[in-house]
Amino acid sequence: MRRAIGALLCAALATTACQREQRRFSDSRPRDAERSAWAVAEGKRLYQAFNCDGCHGRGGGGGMGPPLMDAAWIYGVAPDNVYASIMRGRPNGMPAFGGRVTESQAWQLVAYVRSLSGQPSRGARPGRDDHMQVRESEQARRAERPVAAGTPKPGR
Amino acid sequence: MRRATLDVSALPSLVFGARAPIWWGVVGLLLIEGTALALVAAAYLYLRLNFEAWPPPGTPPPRLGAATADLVVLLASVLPMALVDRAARREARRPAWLALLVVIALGAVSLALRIPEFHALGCRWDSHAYGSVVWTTLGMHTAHVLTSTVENVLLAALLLAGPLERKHYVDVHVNALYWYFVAGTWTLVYALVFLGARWL
Amino acid sequence: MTRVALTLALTALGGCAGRPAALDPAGPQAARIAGFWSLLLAVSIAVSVVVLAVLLDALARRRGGSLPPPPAVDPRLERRLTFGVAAAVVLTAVLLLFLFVASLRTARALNALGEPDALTVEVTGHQWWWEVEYWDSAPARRVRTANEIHVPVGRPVLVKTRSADVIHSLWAPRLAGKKDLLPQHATSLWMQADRPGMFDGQCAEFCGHQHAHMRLTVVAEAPEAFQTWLAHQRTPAAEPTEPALLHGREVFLAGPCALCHTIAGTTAAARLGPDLTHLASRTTLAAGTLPNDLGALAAWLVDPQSVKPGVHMPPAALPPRDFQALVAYLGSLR
Amino acid sequence: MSVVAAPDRDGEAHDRAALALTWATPRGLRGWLSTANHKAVATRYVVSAFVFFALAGVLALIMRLQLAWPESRLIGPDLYNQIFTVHGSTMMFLFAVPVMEAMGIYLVPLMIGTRNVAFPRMNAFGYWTYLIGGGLLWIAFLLNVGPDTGWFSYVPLAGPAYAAGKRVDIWAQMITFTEIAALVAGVEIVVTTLKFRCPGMSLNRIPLLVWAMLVMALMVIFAMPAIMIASTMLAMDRLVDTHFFNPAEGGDVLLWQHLFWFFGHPEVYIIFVPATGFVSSLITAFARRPIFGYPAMVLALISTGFLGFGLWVHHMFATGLPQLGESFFTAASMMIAIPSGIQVFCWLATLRSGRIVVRAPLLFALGFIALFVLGGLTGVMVAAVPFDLQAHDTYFVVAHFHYVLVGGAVFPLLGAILFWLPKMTGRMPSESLGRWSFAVLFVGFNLTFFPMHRLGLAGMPRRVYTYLAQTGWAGGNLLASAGAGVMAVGVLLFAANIAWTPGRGTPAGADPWGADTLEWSVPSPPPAYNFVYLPVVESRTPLWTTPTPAVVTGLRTDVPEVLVTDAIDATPDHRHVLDGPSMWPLLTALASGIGVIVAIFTPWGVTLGAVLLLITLTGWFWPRGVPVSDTARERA
Repeated sequence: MRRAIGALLCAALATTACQREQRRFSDSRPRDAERSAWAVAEGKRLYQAFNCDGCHGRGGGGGMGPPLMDAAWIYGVAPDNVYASIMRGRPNGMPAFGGRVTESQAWQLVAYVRSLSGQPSRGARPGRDDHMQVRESEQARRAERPVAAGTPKPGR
Repeated sequence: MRRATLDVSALPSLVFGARAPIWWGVVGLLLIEGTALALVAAAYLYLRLNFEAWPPPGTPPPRLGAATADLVVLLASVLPMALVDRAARREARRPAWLALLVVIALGAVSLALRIPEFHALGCRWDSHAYGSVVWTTLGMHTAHVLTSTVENVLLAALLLAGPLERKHYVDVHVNALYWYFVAGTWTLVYALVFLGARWL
Repeated sequence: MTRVALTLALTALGGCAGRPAALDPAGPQAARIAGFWSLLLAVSIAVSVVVLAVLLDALARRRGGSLPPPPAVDPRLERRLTFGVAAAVVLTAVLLLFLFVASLRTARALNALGEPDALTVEVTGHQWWWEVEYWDSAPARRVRTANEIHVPVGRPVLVKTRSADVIHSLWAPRLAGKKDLLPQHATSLWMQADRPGMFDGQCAEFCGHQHAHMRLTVVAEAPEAFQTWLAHQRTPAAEPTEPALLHGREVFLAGPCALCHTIAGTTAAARLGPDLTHLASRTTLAAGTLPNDLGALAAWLVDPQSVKPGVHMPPAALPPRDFQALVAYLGSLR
Repeated sequence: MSVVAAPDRDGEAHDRAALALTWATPRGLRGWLSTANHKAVATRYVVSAFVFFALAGVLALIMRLQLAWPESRLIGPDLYNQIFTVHGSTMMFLFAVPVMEAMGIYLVPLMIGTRNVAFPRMNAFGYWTYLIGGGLLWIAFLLNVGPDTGWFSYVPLAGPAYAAGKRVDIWAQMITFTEIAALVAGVEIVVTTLKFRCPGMSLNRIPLLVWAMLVMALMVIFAMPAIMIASTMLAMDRLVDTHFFNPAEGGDVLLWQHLFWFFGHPEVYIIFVPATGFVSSLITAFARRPIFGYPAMVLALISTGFLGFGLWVHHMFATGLPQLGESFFTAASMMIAIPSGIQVFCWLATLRSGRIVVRAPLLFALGFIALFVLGGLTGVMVAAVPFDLQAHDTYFVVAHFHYVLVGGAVFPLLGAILFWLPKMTGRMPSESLGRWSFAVLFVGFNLTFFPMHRLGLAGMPRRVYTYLAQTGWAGGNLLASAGAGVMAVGVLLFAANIAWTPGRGTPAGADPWGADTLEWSVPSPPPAYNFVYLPVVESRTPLWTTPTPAVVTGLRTDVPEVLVTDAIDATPDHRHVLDGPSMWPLLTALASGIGVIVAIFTPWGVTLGAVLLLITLTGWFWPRGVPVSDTARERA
């Protein structure tokens, strides 16, 4: 019965609020990771755990790999494009994580990578983490307007 | 049925100082704000224990220029506020708002000086724990100066043109108390934020 | 009235099934605290009995039914009561002082356990499992295991505790008090087992979704058995011989497992999850949540979220043949 | 004291009518929203607090249902974490402190012989702010955005790295609201008690309940800023990347625990001290004699107030603090048992030398003594470091603090509600229903929480959403869950008694219990102005020693005027006109509410709140209408 009241109020007030707080542990709709702050935070944990920051830099600042926090997108900003980049890899050094990263983890990573440049709603973007602070946290940054960048310069 | 009675109709209805309930109300506020400021200072000192160098490397100790000027301004402002206080006790309307305008001006100067003071800190609130606690301490005191100055403006407007009643002189009198607190705590915040970075 | 009878029956049923862990010590630390507890209990029972007796006595003397006007206070009784209350307060102060001294002595005894030949174990708390490391000057001889602390009987153990994320608290009630694991300050805990056995413990500081299933076991064994266990843990994983196990290892290395886990002797060396080199030698799975058998292992691998909702381990979406081979391989890691 | 002919009958009737007119609250919704009458605001506070108590009680039942048997799948960890956090936060911040302060705001003006609290409009502002805070927490909880890191929200779990989303921000902002409301009520009670006592009520004639409320209010003033600083720091860490609690950037996770418990422990004494005031009033009334050892009781209250600030580190014994520090705080934690002991011994002496009349309210006080002694003793146990290392964060501590909070504060509160219900509603509660509710509550309480001592020693930690079968905790948990059911029945019985009373209770008259303090000298329910003529007090038990006291005349009846007296020996000092009803307190509370809630989503919420506050506070302060105090009489 309490769930009914919750659902009713949820509809009445900002519905994005409860969407943001959804903790779907066994993820039936992994693509919705972007709207859940918990899933984006999991994506941030995996970004550091799987050493994505080794190439793309702490907080997406760039390094061997291209920066992820700026407006330039080489292979497109849409979730499916980012998902493809992760799972099938890209030329010039982006490995394919297809078999190694599971689907729900991948969608959490996609959600976090897009939040690096402020794509999903501000409420779902994570705050600072408990490490050395390299740059502003994802929620404090200005959202970038994505721009399709040209083909990558080889060997960058 | 004859009962003994205590006739109080002859008692005054306008009193100043610790006799007035509003005085105790403001003292209550000062105790609360004082405790909050003391706890932020305690947090400042507690966080100091986590650092070898204070301020941490890469952050210069804050420049003293603006803050010292601010100290002079605020301590100086205590004088005109004392005049406001005495005028209020005498229920002298003109001298009260004249002196209050001086206090407001000094308050405005102090607020203006806050901008260079925040720059003088040499770091952002999210640079490190030093930056966080220093910005919070300075921010809290700035909020006090702002609210007190706004209150002064309100009282001055009331003294100048408002439907003034005799009881409002008590408000002007106790407002002086709050200003003394704001000016007084600046010495603590100044010592902590601007000198603390050198001596601690 | 039946409900009262039912609950009373439950009291007998649920009540004293053996002594509670903290009062059934298996080590000097817990024994000292249990001794101190019995002193506290005795004092508390005495005080509460006296207070309730005085209360009931006062009630027994009650006289008025209606609300009579207040009587004049009898000065003689008042003086006697003043003396009584003063005596009670002094007695309270003395009792508290006595308990304080006893507490100091027990605390000092607890911290005096350290000796030169103490075994050092480093425990790092993670969100929802314990990383246990036996330090050694030579990196090759360092042993890393999870959720189980093997200790030799009779030898003091210094457990150096640290956290990799949030605050946890290491507590094995039958051996010693608890100590928080902080992400920043290194804390430590002295512990010693006087007799062999398996002593369960649990994380005592709320640490998130699976705080309830963050259990650990302290396995106390004879010093020789401990040394053989330690030596065995130092060896890399046994080379699989049967084709099924070989296939299982390939599935492990190619799939998501190698991204988080380590198996010494293979290319998998990630330290996000527990070290699985000797997984099968452990008594439990998933931080004390499941018994360590193939069925439980399969259930855990196919959907960890059903066992521990919120855990950071993803489900193994593998075709059945690969899955069976993986389970067989992991089961072979003695 | 001039002996002037007392106003005759129709003079008094005239004054009564004039006062009724002056102190009346405008009718209709606008009147209801703008009232500044301390009894109206306090009644709302008490009713709202008990609504939150019932809601949090339902959550407790759900938790007990989930823990009734091992590995239950009734509730998942995410929802369970929200439930125990909202249960704890609601009980501590939305029920316990507010209801004790509300009883103070209702009773203190009546007991010290005045007509309203010192700052009536600020009192209304405090209530509205509290209500917004409670609404924020519960609407968020029903929206699955309830906080889930415990009522104490330890960092780094509650920090930005491990608590995603807005859940902990909701908690931090709820703290801001409830603490503003608590501070407002604290200042109200301090100033009212010090400056508004009727003539003759010197410091040694203040009723013990008023002393308890004064000590509580002073503790509130010094304790609440700590939690406001801490929750603001946490909110800033989570929203604007400050590093107060970030270990990697010089912050410190223990800073949060120090700041929180520096508030946390005084908070539990803030809840307990007023309860001792209730017990003193109940025992005085039903033992038919003044309290034994009044000076000792007052000193005990004051020392409890001071000592309460000196022992917060006993919540942190397991964090590995230096040995010397732990021993100091063990000593301080044990020492505070002495003032509590003094109070219990004095109550027992009062009962022993009185002619006890057993009524339902007294049963709750007697139940309190039994439960509080047990709770106090387990408190002394966990005060000692060695045992605390075993008991900390286990169900032993859950049992301890429920014995001292439910046994030590809720039982006296329920007794006080039954005792003063005739005064508040004018009708007597049912005696048999009162006794039955006490009996069921007492049995249910012990059945629920006594087994938890054993569960804690058996190794069951706090805040676990389930446990394994082989842990052996199943029996104790099933018993506790059954006990919770019995307790729920007890609460329902009590609620039935409260609901039944206003309608069909027998009319109570001014003094149904023949008690000794001033509130029993005014009709029930008391008129808006409380006293037609303020009484003059000559002893500690005015109604018993001087049933028809001398009265104060000369206060104006055409303006809401009260007598302000000296703080020490209450000699009349001056006449003071209080503010009347106004909508501004509600509007100011809404303004600060909007600002604080918007601040969860964007830091600009603070500026929005500041601007709105500027407008509403100016509206509140700016005088309007006929200058009240400068009437013709004054100028003449």
